[in-house]
Formats: sequence, structure tokens, C-alpha cells
Amino acid sequence: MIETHSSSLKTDQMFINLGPQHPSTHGVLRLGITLDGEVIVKAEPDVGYLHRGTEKLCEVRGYHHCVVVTDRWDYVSAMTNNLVFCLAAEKLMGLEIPARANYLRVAMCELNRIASHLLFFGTYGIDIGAFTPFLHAFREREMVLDLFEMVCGARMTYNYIRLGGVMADAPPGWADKTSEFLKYFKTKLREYDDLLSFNPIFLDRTKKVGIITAEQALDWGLSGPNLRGSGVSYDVRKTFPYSIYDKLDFKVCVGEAGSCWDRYYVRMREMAESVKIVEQCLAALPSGDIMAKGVAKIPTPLPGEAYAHVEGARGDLGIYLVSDGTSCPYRLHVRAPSYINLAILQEALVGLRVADMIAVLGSIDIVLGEVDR
Amino acid sequence: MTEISVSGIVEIIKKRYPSITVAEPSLIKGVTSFKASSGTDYLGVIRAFKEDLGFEYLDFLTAVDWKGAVDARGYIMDPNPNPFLPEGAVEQSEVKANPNFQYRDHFEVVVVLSNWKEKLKAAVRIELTRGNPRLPSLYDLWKTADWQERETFDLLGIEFEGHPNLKKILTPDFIQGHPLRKDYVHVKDQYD
Amino acid sequence: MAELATPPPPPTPAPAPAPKPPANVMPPEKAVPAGIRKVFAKHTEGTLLPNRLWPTDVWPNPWKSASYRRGALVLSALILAGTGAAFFLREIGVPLAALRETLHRFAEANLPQVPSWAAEAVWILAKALVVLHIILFNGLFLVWWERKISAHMQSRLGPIFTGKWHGVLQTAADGIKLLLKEDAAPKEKDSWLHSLAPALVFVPVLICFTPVPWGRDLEAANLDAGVLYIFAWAGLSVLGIVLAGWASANKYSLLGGLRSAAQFVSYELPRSFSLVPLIAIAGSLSLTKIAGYQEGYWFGFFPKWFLFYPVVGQISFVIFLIASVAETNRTPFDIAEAESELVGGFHTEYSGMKFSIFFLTEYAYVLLASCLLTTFFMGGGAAPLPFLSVLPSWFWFLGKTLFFMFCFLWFRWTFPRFKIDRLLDFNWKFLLPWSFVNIVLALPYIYLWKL
Amino acid sequence: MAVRIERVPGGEFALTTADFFINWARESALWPLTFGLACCAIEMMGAYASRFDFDRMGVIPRPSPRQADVMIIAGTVVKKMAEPIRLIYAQMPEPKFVISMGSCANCGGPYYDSYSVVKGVDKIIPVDIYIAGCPPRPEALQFAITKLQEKIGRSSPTRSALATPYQEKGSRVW
Repeated sequence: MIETHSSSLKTDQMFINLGPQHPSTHGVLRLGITLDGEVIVKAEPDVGYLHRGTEKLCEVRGYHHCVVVTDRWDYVSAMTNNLVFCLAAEKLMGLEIPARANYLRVAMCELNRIASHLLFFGTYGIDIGAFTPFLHAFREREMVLDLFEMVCGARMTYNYIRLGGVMADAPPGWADKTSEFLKYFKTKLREYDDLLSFNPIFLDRTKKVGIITAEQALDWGLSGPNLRGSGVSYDVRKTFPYSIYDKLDFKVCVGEAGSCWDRYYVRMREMAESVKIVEQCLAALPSGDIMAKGVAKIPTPLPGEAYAHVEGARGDLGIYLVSDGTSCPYRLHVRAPSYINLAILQEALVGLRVADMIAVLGSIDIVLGEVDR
Repeated sequence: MTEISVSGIVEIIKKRYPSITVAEPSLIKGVTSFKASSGTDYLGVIRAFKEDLGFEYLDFLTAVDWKGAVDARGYIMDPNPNPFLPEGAVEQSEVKANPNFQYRDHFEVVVVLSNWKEKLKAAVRIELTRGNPRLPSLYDLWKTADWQERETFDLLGIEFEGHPNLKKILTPDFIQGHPLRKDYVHVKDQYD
Repeated sequence: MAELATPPPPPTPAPAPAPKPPANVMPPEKAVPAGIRKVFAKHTEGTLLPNRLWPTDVWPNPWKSASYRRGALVLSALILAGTGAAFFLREIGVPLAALRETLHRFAEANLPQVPSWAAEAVWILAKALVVLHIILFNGLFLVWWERKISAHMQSRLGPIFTGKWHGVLQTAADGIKLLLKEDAAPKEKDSWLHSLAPALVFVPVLICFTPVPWGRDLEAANLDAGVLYIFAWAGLSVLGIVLAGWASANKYSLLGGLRSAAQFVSYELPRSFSLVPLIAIAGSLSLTKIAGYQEGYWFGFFPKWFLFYPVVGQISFVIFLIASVAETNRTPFDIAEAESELVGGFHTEYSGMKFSIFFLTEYAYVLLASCLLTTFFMGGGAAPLPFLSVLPSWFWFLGKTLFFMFCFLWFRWTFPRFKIDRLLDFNWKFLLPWSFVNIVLALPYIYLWKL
Repeated sequence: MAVRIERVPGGEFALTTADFFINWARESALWPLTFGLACCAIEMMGAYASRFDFDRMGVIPRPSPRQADVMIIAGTVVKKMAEPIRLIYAQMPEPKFVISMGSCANCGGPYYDSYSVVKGVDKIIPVDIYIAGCPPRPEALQFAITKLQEKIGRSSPTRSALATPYQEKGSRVW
């Protein structure tokens, strides 16, 4: 790294330290960037500013307690985190989940995906310099959070999906309120397109910028909307269906060029798909139990290993769970999509300008809680 | 390769790498596990998976420390403080070893690969001695191995030979040791 | 149990049965006690969540809400009151001229020992003070207005508590607070330049207001080369911004300063060239004369504003507007202080009063740009229709200026931000060529119209 | 200075009036730093957004610490982040206030036994207001802002030595 001082007048590379406190790093990411003029020569993401050691903490917490910890990885879409841990633990314990619980789980996860993508939409607008979409997005996001509040009383860290089912049944009126929201939200999606997606300045800043080819994306192990934005049609919900996704009808949204705009627009279309999925879940919501019979208060599964992965809002979120027959997981590894997606910045940022860097960083859509765990 | 099934893969791998054993029953539920015995085998079999069998996606790479129950000194406080526990009640979770479980003095590196076309997953595992855990890096096969191996190095202390930039990534510089090892003991620093 | 409540179906098979509730039959909502229902009566109409106001419930017809109607009433009352006051005050340029005469006569008669220029000096000082206060109060008002407008565009309220009525005193509170803040700056700063920069930014904008005609006979000075004077001084501000970036010893500030230098220097050109047709047609560089030239009406009702000169006027207007937005450093051209990239740009390392001077300058430039737009393209104080000339010229000038200021705020909260290279491209490859073309297009006007 | 003014007839009144206006300005224009750490940061963003709209109270986030009055520690403070937080706090001009938002920032929260988490941000910087919750709702943050305003209202900037209501007695000073 080459440091220049303002006193010397050589043309030289300049090292810029972006973060950990910076308005557009979406948390506490630090990027060490070497600039030549305004062109990036080298980018080095430095993570770990939110490393809480949760994988180690899970080794001394019971299985029910671990669900609490999972909420705080990807805190923007905590439902999927709950789900993936429960899926892995249920695989270990061999639990059968009642149908109603499964439908509720999927509906919650998809609603959470909407909330998460809305947050992305808002913050990406801020990154590009448009402040208003952020507030429009949060207006709708608050409504989703209201729906969550109705079922589990929490706005962000839900702890709703539990081993063997869900914590509580949907309260009276929840289904109506949800369908009312979905109807309203579909009109809002068009409004977002008018407001930001097809704004000429926005297109100018994001189309043809930060292109990640399909080969690059696979090489760097990208997943989720980032991978689909590059034109690879891989969605865990379709390829390795879990829960009830094989019974639902939805499309996998795929981008074309792998530019920032493609990644952005994949997310926008995914929100429409999520709306469809929630509608189907609500229409087919069976009655019955919400909790499997015989879930122990202190679960002690037999020794074994399990790997479960789901399509989180940020990509292929997986949990590798090892049990040695005690009441705590012996080893828990999170395949954190944000962490793996973030690594590509080393390659994707080189040759771009400072303003483009923010566009690319925003379009990767990381959550630092998941990156650092 | 037109059609691949689980049994087909097992046959191919067995033919090409006789030293590789297939874990029976499968260690990870639903994922066929192949156990390699040496670093070259490990690299070779993963290369075969990627280049010949169409497993073009590295799901994750991690490691497990099979030493035994976790050392409570690795935590800053008693991990299980429960002052409200009534007399005679059982703790919700307690840190103790399972006497029936066979612990061993090894690390095990686990790599899970995916083949999306055939919707298959395979795991390659290799046991490493505790004294000097070294393994060839997968960076040449997948660049995503870069950060995953760095994480494994940081948290478990397994060294990957041929990795371009193997240094700490998540923990701060002043934290000594590798926290996810079962015998990790925390040294108090200025913030505790 | 909704099914139980409905009457049994008629014996004849109905073609379209009523939509069945979803399969999950749930117990009906518990009746809310009457007292609570009363409290939340406003919010519960048609909603299931008793204590939440959903946007779906609010937006369909805001006129149903009493507070909305009251707000509209207050707003129209305010506008009416302003109009009435203007009607009774008439042209204030005339009494002001009389006041100046009185001052001179008073000095001549009563104070023979003071030199003759002293009275004029006092008068000039008074004018300078008035202009300074216009800028200061403009800052106070515009920041508050911007916050309110942006808030209402984003379905929120904006400042509401400070100063009781819609947060009118919000900016005053901000100002007092900033005045009393510690002046924190990096250790490595170039302290002389660091302090000089805000002054260098602020003084030019103050000077720029000299030739602005606020109404008939209502300018601080009627300069013959007013247009050149304004552009010359406005160009000096960029020096302060570059210095601020340089002296802060911060790389973000430096980048912000350099970006803004590039932006200012390039947008000066189309901004000036877009005015060439106007100057040629009006035949003067004086702002008063330019405004005066646009008075009068075609066919007796259509205002002779430069904006309405076919083709040329509109091209000039668009170029000048865009360049003005760029000059004021606001979105979509706020790359110099791009929050998401450069934290605060050139003012990242400024705190307290120094920072607020930068802030004030930005809003003063908005006012200046609006004044210039009004003068050049909307006929200054000319009334839009002949019979409206009963209202004084300063009223119309103020109204048009407010309209343009609103446009500036509107742009800011609607558009994303340009990229620096695209911004310069846009200037050199689009705006500048078109401003040249526009000069050629104006030739017929100059030769035919003036005959 | 303040003592001398107090001796003048009416000086008390003048000082109190000045106190009132200064406190009023400081209360009504609390500009927090755009600085989020973890989950609480999302709730903090929600607090600035439409439904809760902190702009009503004159709270608008500023990206640069030089222009901020309040630092909201929204999230887990880990050891790697401790030094940057200290630096940012030092960069803020007086008078400055700190709101510790959420259990993690108060005491470590769910990570009370983690090797990598600072158990409470008050170990590294002085804190004015603590909010409980994991994460606290925006309403709780709003309550904290009101409490902070009350705290500022109690201070007497013209009489204190530094002319800033620095920290109450009992806060940890490092």
C-alpha cells in the first residue's frame, strides 16, 4: 500500500480507507482501496468488525437456545436463519413437521424476503444518491413488520420458527391483513419501478457497471440474487427443494448481463414472486397442529451430522451441524452467503471508479452480521 | 459424463482413487461422504469431482475438531450461569462429553460440493493430525476457497499450502489462538 | 364462525357463492371495549390492527381528514394574507428612494461638518445589511422548508415540535446549537486555510446579490455589467471549496474539493453561454435592464418573458436551469459532497459554525440561482397578466423565486446522483454544444425582432 | 465569568435565560451520527423512516462525526471495533452524547460469554442513556431521545466550567 502525503506533488497511488464507519458500507465493513486518480487499482475488504464468535457460542447452548443466536446472523431476514437451523436440527432428530407449520414457515420466510429486499431497495437508492426510495421502502417494510409483530410479537429478531414447528399460530385476522398487504404491495412494486428502476440516471449508474460474468460468479461461489443476476439459474428452492417449496408455483428470476442493475432488478422481481408464494400459502393453509409431537425440552439427538440449506434473502444459506449426542451442538458451521459473496469485491472492484464502487458494493447486498457471525 | 448417479460416482471414484473410502452409512444425512487419506488424494479427488463429474460449485469448506467437549475456559464467563435454577433441576444444556461417543485427537476438514444438473451433493473429508494440520489449498480450483480457507485458518488453525493470502480474517490481531478449537483457552485482554 | 353468522344458502344453487373465508377457521376477534374503541375510533375504521395506522387506510382521500382540511385552510389564508399585504404596501422602491433623499437632505441641513459622501456611505451600509439579512433569513427559512417538503414527499411529517407550529423554529435551534459547538478539526489540518475557506466561500455569494433587482427600483446597485459581475464572483466560491478540501488533511475532502472544482469550471461555460441570446436580444448586461426589457405583453395578454420566446427561450432556460442546479451543488449534481461516497465531501472535517457557513452558502446559492432564473427568464417583477399588475413587482419577484426554490428542492428529493465522469460528459458533450447552437438559433430574433 | 455575571443585579436571570435558550437549541437539534453496528442499526434506520420519523424532533443523521452531537451505539461492540469507536467519539465536537442502544451495547447481551465482544460500550466511552431490548423498538429509541433531551434540559451550560453539559457524575470516565 502506498501512502501519499499532501505535501508531495508526485502523481502517485492513493490509499483510501473506507469504513468501518462510513455511510454506505451498510454496517461495519472496512475496505482498503488503492486509487490511481479516481480509478481503483486494488481493493481489500477487511471484515471481522462484527465478529461475535457465535459458532463457538452455539457449542455451549442447547438446541432451543441456538435458534435465538441464529436470529442475529442475518438480522434483516431472520426467519430464514431460524428455518435453516431448525431444518438441520430436525434432520438430526428426525422430526416430522405438521403441514400447517410448514405453510406458516414458508409464508413467513417469503414475507421476510420481501422485507429484506425492501431494505436493499431503500439503501441502494441512498447509495446511488436518491433518498426518497428509502422512505417509500420503509413505509411498506413497516407493514411487513406489523404482520410479524402480530404472529410473534417481535419486529426483527423473531425466534418464531422453532424445532418441530413454529412458536405460535397466526392470530385471528392475520391472513386477511396479509392478503390486504399483498394486494397493496403489488401496486407499490410498479411505483418503485417508476421511482427508481427505470430512472435514466439510475440506469446510467448501474447498467454496464460492475459486471460479474457467470464463470466469475461460480468461481467465487456467489449465490442468491447475485448469482442469478449473472444469468445462472440456481435457486435452492427449485434445485434442492425443502419444506413445501416443491408444491408451490413460482419462477426463478434470472438476470442477463450480471451488472449492478441486473442484480438489483432480480431482487425487485423476486419480491413479486414472493408475493405469489405467500398468496399460495395463504390459500392452501391447512388447519391442524403447529408443533410436532414429542419435541423434547432438552433435545439430545443421536450422534450424527446434517447439512441443511435454504434460499435466504442473500443466497444459499446453509448450516452444517454436528452432534456428539449431548444437549449442545458439537460443531455448527454457517455457510453465510454474504461472507462468500463479499469476497468477490477483491476482483469486481478493480478498474472501477469510486462512485461505481459504491454501486457495486450496494448491489452485492451484504449484511455484516452474517458476514462476521 | 451424461448421467451421474450416486452409485455411479462412488464407482468412478473408487476405481480412480483406491485409497478413498466411502463412509457407510453416510456421515452427513443425505450427502455421500468420501474420506481421503492424504493431501494429494484430497486435492485429486476434488479436482476429479469438479472437472469430470460436474460438481462445479463449492458449497462450503470447514473443519471439525474432534477432541472432545469444549473447554469452558474459552468463554469469558461461565457459559451456563443459571442462578434461578431450582434445586435438583437439570440444566437446559450442559457442557460435558458424551461417554459413548468416540472422540479422537484429529481435525477433520469437510468440503461439500454440488452438482446442480443432477441435483447431487458430495462431501470430501480428510482427517488431519492435531500437531501439524496442513492441507493443499483449493484456491486454484475455486476462488471462493480464498476466504473460506482463511476463515478455517483463523478459527481452527489449519494451514492451507499454496493459499495466496493466508492470514487472520475475522478475529482481531490481539486474540491469541484459534477460538473454534475445542481446547481454546481465552487470554484476557484490555477489553475484558 | 363467520359461516355460522351468515344465513343458510338459498335452496336454488347460486351460480357464484360468496367468497369463502380461508380454510383456517379462526375464532372471531374479541370485541374491543367501548372506551378503547372510542380512543382509537379514528384509526380503526376498516382495519384489523387496532392500534396501527396503515398507509392503505390513510391515502385514498386525504380530504376526509379534518386536520388535512384545516392545514389547507391555513395555507390558503397565509397566501391570501401575503397577497393582501402586498396590495396595501404597493411598490416599496418608491418610498425607499424618498427615504434616501430625506437622509441626504437631513445630512446636508443638520450635519454640515461631515463630508457629503457620508450619507451615501450610511445608505450603502444599510443596503448591505439588508442583503446580508436576506441571505441569513433565507437560510433559516429554506432549510426548514426543505425539510418539510422532503418530509411530505416521503410520507412523513418533518420537524413538528420545535417552535410549536410545524417546527418553524427548527433551523433557528440548529443554528444556535451549531454556534455553540466546539470547533473540532483534525490535528494535521492547515489551520490558516482551514479557517479561510468558509469565508472564501461565503463572501462571493454575498457580493453576488448586489445587482439582483428585487423589484422595480429595488436593487442594491444597478451595475451595467451585472451579469458578468455575478458570474465572476460566483466563480470565486470554488476556490474556497478546493481550499477546504485541501486544508482538511482528509482524502475524502480532497476528492470532494477536486470533484467540485471540475464541476464548477465546466458548468460555468454553458451557464454563461446560454444567456448570450438573451443579452443580445435585450442589448444589455444589466440585470435591471434585462428584467425591464421583458415587461409588456404580446397581443395584450401574453407576457413577453424570455422563457416564451419560441425555441431559443426554452433551450436557454433548460440549459441555465440544469447548470444552475449543478452550480449549487445539489442532487443530482451533488457529487462534491456525495454522502454515500465521500461522507461529507469537502466539509467532512468542518464542525460548528464553519460548517453552518458552508450550509448557509449552499442555500444562498439556491436563492441566487432562483433570483437569476426569475430575472432572466420570467421577467423579474413583471406580472404574468396585465390586470395583475395591481400587485407590486417585488411580490411577483418573490413568488417566482419561491417557485424556483421549490423546484430546486423538488429535484433534490426525486433524482439519484450522477457519476462524476458522466456529469462532465453531459456538460461538455450535450449542454455546451447546445448552448452554442442556441446562439445561432437566436440570430433571426436579433435581426428581425429588433427592426 | 459566570460568577461575575451572577453578582450583577439581574445577572441570575440573564444566565438562566441564556441557559434556557442554549438548552432549548441543543435539545431540539440533536444530530446523530450515521453509524450502525448490527441489528439495532436497522431499527435505527426504521426510526428515521416514515412511520417513526425522528425528523419531527429535529433529529437528522449526519454522516460525519464532526457535525454530529449524538452517537447511537446501535449494536454489538466487538473488540476489533472498539478502537474505531473510541476514535469516532474523540472526533465528535463537544457537547457530545452517547446513547447505548440494545442489550449488546449495554452489557454484551446474548454474547455475554463471547471471546470477541466488548461487554458494554461503557467500558470504552462514557454513555448517557441506555436502552434495553434486543433490538429495542424505534419507540424505545424515541423514548431515549426524550430522556436525553430532559438530561440536556437539566444542565446549566453558562455556569459549568467547560460550558458543556459533559457527563453526569457516576458515568465511567476512561
